[in-house]
Amino acid sequence: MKLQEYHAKTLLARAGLPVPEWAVASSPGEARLQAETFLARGAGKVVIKAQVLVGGRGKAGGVKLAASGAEAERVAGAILGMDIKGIVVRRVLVAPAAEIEREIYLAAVLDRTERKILLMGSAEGGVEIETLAEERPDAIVRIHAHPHLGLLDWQARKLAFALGLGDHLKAAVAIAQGLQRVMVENDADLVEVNPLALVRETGPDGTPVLTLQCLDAKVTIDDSALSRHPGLEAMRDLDEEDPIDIEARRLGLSFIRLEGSIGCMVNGAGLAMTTMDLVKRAGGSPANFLDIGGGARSEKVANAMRLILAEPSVKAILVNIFGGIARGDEVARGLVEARSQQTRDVPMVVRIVGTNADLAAGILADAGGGIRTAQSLDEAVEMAVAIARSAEA
Amino acid sequence: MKLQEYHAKTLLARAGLPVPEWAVASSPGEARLQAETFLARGAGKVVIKAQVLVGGRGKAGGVKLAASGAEAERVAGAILGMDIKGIVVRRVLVAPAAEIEREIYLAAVLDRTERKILLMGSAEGGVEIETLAEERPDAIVRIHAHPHLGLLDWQARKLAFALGLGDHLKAAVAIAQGLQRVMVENDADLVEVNPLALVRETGPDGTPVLTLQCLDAKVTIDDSALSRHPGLEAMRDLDEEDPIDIEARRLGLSFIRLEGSIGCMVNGAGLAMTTMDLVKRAGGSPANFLDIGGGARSEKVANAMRLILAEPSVKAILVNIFGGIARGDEVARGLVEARSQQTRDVPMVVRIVGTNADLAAGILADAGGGIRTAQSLDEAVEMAVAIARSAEA
Amino acid sequence: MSILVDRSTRLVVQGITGREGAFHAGQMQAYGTNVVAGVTPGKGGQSALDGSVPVFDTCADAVRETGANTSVIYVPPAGAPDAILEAVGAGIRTVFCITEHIPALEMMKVVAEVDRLGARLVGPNCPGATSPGKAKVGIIPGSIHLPGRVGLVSRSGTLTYEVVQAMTDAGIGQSTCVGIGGDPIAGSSFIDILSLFRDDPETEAIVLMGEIGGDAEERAAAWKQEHLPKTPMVAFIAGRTAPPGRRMGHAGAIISGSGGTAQSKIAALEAAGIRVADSPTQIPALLREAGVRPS
Amino acid sequence: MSILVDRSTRLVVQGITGREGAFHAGQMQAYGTNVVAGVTPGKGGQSALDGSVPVFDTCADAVRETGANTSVIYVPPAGAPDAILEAVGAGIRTVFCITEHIPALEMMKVVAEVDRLGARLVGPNCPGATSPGKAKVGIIPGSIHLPGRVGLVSRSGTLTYEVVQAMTDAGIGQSTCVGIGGDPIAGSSFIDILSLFRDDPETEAIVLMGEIGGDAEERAAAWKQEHLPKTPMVAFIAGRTAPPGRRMGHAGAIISGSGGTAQSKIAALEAAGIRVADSPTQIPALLREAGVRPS
Repeated sequence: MKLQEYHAKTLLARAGLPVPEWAVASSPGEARLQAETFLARGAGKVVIKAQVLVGGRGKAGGVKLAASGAEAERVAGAILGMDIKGIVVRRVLVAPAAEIEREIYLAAVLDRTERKILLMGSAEGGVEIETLAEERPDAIVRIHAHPHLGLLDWQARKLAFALGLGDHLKAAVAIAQGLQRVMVENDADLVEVNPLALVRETGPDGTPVLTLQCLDAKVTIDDSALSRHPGLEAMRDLDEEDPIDIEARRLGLSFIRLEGSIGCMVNGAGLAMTTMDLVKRAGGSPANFLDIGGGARSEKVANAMRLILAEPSVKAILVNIFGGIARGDEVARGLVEARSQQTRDVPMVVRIVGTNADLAAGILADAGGGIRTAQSLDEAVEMAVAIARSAEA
Repeated sequence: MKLQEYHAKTLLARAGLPVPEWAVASSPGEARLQAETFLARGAGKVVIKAQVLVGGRGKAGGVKLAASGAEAERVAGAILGMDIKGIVVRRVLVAPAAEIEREIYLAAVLDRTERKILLMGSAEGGVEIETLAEERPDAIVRIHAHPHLGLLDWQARKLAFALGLGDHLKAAVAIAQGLQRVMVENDADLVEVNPLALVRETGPDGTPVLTLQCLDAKVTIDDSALSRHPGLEAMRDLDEEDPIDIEARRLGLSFIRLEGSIGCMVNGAGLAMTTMDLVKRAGGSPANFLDIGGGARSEKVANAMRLILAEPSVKAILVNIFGGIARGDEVARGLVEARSQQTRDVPMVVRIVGTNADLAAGILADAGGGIRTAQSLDEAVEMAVAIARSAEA
Repeated sequence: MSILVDRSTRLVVQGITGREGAFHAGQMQAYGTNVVAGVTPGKGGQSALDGSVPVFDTCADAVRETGANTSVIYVPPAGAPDAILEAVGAGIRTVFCITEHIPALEMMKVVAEVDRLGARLVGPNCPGATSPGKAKVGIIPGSIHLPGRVGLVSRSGTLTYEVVQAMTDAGIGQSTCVGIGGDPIAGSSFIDILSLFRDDPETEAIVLMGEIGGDAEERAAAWKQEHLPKTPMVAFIAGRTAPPGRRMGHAGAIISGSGGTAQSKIAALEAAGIRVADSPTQIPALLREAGVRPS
Repeated sequence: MSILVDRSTRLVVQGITGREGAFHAGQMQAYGTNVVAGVTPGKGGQSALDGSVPVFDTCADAVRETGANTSVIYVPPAGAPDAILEAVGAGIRTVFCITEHIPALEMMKVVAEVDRLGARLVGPNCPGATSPGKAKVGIIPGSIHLPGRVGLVSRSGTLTYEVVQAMTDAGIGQSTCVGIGGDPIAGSSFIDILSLFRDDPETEAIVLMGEIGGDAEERAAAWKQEHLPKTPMVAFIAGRTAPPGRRMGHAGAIISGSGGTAQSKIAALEAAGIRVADSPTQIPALLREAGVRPS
């Protein structure tokens, strides 16, 4: 689950990391008030940033500066309601604009190959790390935290020196270790600060001082761990989600809506993707990805079927179950149950093999009309594509 | 540093372990009030326990039951002021007396050989674990916690089953893991609950229930870690300490007062003990153990000398320094400084060898009278013993 | 021979008294796997599978009393990491964890400890392994297998069954089929299993079932080219038509940026001399073309 | 030969810019130890010992630039555990930690990691090691040594010097003298060092300097009887007259209950055929009686 910038910053600030103060506004007037507060406290300008979970908001015009309350109101008005890659901006973050001396990239990510938390940094911040990784991999510093002991002091120092932050050693060490800690304490997959900036400020005695500050933050939470972090689940931005995604999650289903006409219900992500691949290959187009998971009971199957049928563009349904931990009879019972409650008559091709497939065949046979069965995957896919094609023709 | 029972129980309770409520009294009247409160809340009797850091308080009559406020006052009055192995009882703990179904021994200790935290338990509680370890070592269950991951759930379960606590699995697991956590969070060397008891209580519906409770607690803190636990340092019981020990600790010296007439100042615990051994062997008796530690500066040496001289029974002083991290010249300067401020004229035998011994010899020679020097340890010991003997004669 | 599981497997089922554990323990026993013990804390002294399998409170008891050398875990996610540590702590050297939805950072700590102890973990969120005709551990349906000389390793569960069924239907038997699971942190990688197949004289060809996300397939391709240059190998990649940036069911199946796409994986595999099938059902034909004969 | 330190030692001094680090780095260099680098975070680019030794920000830099293979740590207790981990993390295989007053539970975590990486730690709170005529690492005064064939291992610091001086005065030289430190959690035990001496053809006899508390001397005695039955060995135990239940200076020297007394240690050593001296100055005579000749 991705967190909005203002939620990510909350996690960082809670862990004691230096995040400049911020406010969140959902109306231009609110943004004006907040901007005026920051300006009154001495900020030269404020920055107003669209809060959306898709990338590229800067290029899309979702990040702007303002020098007065009136300008802030105008800018926020332009950003709120803006459509960024299909997402409508509902909130903006307002913060004092920092005088940036230097930008650094720093992130903690889960490294699947090493099976450790990887701290990745680059002395050149504000960049797309993927681009940098491809073009100049040597410009990225990589240090793996200890799986039990975390990011050791010496590792954090090594990272700091490599990023040219030797003059800010203590602060850089605290930030690097803080990112690792935020990751562990919140079961995050990713904790990214880009840019981490050396910011020019005026010290109490009027002399300029440079401090390290986290100016942006991106955090992604491990979905498998959300159940043990109710506070994070509460940060989920339901406004940005497709209502059907919310419903699928509530039902414990892994569902992704697509554009096509063939509703797919499969157990297992790999087989579900393969089923979609084969539908495309056979000239059809899948209406969704749906993995009902291992050990699905009949009720879950029925719920899954309702989700598929909620999409009017679905002209055929392809059920592909290879029983293992899932048992064919449970799935068949769910299908029959869903069928009995179904208001819309969409043809269904069912293929159930593996554990308890024989029982499933009996249940489906007893249920009678409307359910066509297939033995092989290829056969099932062809049948479904043919039905969808004739329905669309 | 050993903690009093009431402080140890505070640490356990803070960590969420089940410790029955208690109060601390320093006067019989206070004990009466507390006893009356517990009795009014439903306790059949209260237990009154002397709070002293020496063992064997039970045998010494320092633990008694009372069934009324008046009896509590009388019992507390008898215990307060009692002398237990040279320690005067200044406080008693008052707690509801538990109805004990079964007693268990459970402790977390530092195992120096395995270099891990060892959980030690015995299904027979209330016993001296040292005695049990010698007589029936098989009656003790031993499980080492993981040095990084702590006491794993399965380890705690294994311990619980081995202690016959399968019917109280969840509680026993929580307590075992709690002891390990108390140890780690407080840098303890030892966290002992003896007895951990199955206590009979009456449930809300009137039926009897058995719960696991920590009825006594002993905690020892690693002295090297006290500086990072100011809250624990504050639990030190200064009343029970020799004022000279308090002063030695303030000065950063490792000092133990003994009965003899020869004050010893040595660098290194091993050499200091050896010096004491040799003094005894030569027919003398050491007045103290004193290790000035590595890298002692002249000021520390002067302070150490003042501690030795504070003891009127000291008739001779033996300084034995083998320079390594400590430097002979620093020690010599400290001795000369102490000598110049000294009001009592006690003969001093000084042996300084090793790092900067030549510089030391020069400094001592310049200082003139009253300081005798020796080359070998045996020679220095003989000289000091001879001086002490003639002074005592 | 075969890898991971065979007739010498003495299996303890952790979570044997649960719904999944009980069902699959029965399936494994019916297949011929030597299920010697079950573990459910608090149910020690009971028995499972109609009295044929003793249940213990701890893995240590199970190992001591039955000589169990392999474990399979059907324990809910909150308890599964500890169950793995209990198994390796009791001296079990091969552990299969079927449980899904274990937080990745929990697994990170667990795999570090499993590695330190020199044990082998397959999974979590994996279907287990079958050495046809010898033993099956996990949840792969036993009926789909045929004994033979092709090793299979897969990140997917049910997709694996699909391919195994196709191979069996075509008369191509398997030495061992292993599902390593699709979770971000896994006990065994493609390369770990390929190394075992390399050392197994009975395995003459290998099928690798990959999917989008990560770079495990690319690494496996490079490893195969270096360490198994002569062994025939075919592969399949699921998710060719998956939209980028969306998580497909389990954490493994996500494409981020330019890496981890089906295209990059297929290119890497083909560059290493590995034929990549367009459909799972093509696999038997590609194996035959690579010289594999029906069993 | 010798153990732990010799002419191939390339030493990095962690904390070289501190008071103790600078002083002893000079002493070690003067003795002939090859001090190749110093480390003080934030002082990289400076130099120490009159410009003869470069200072680096990190151990990794020091190893890369100078080929350091051994480290000695003079860092205050709050930073010393991390300094040990930094050294082994940089690939250094032999680390001496001189620092005292490190919390025991910090060391518990550190030694587990040092072991996992297969490195060797001596200390903390130890005086280091000297191979006379070759190299000294730590704080043992160099002047007291004489090259020879007796190995010495000790839990004490200055007591060690006392015995070494006595041996040297008697013309009995040393192969290597090692102080393992008296802290509750130590990187190396008596037995670890005795194993090294066993494999050193130059070491013909061994001196063991023990003290009250714990059971390390008893264990060493049993080990010696089994693994080094023919090597002459003499010992000394400090603390015969120490009052029980009091901590004598460092954590190692405490007697609790009936275990760890000088009497029990002396009995165990003598039962293993090890002569125990009444005074450190008796050691040379006991060595001669055991067949050791002056160097």
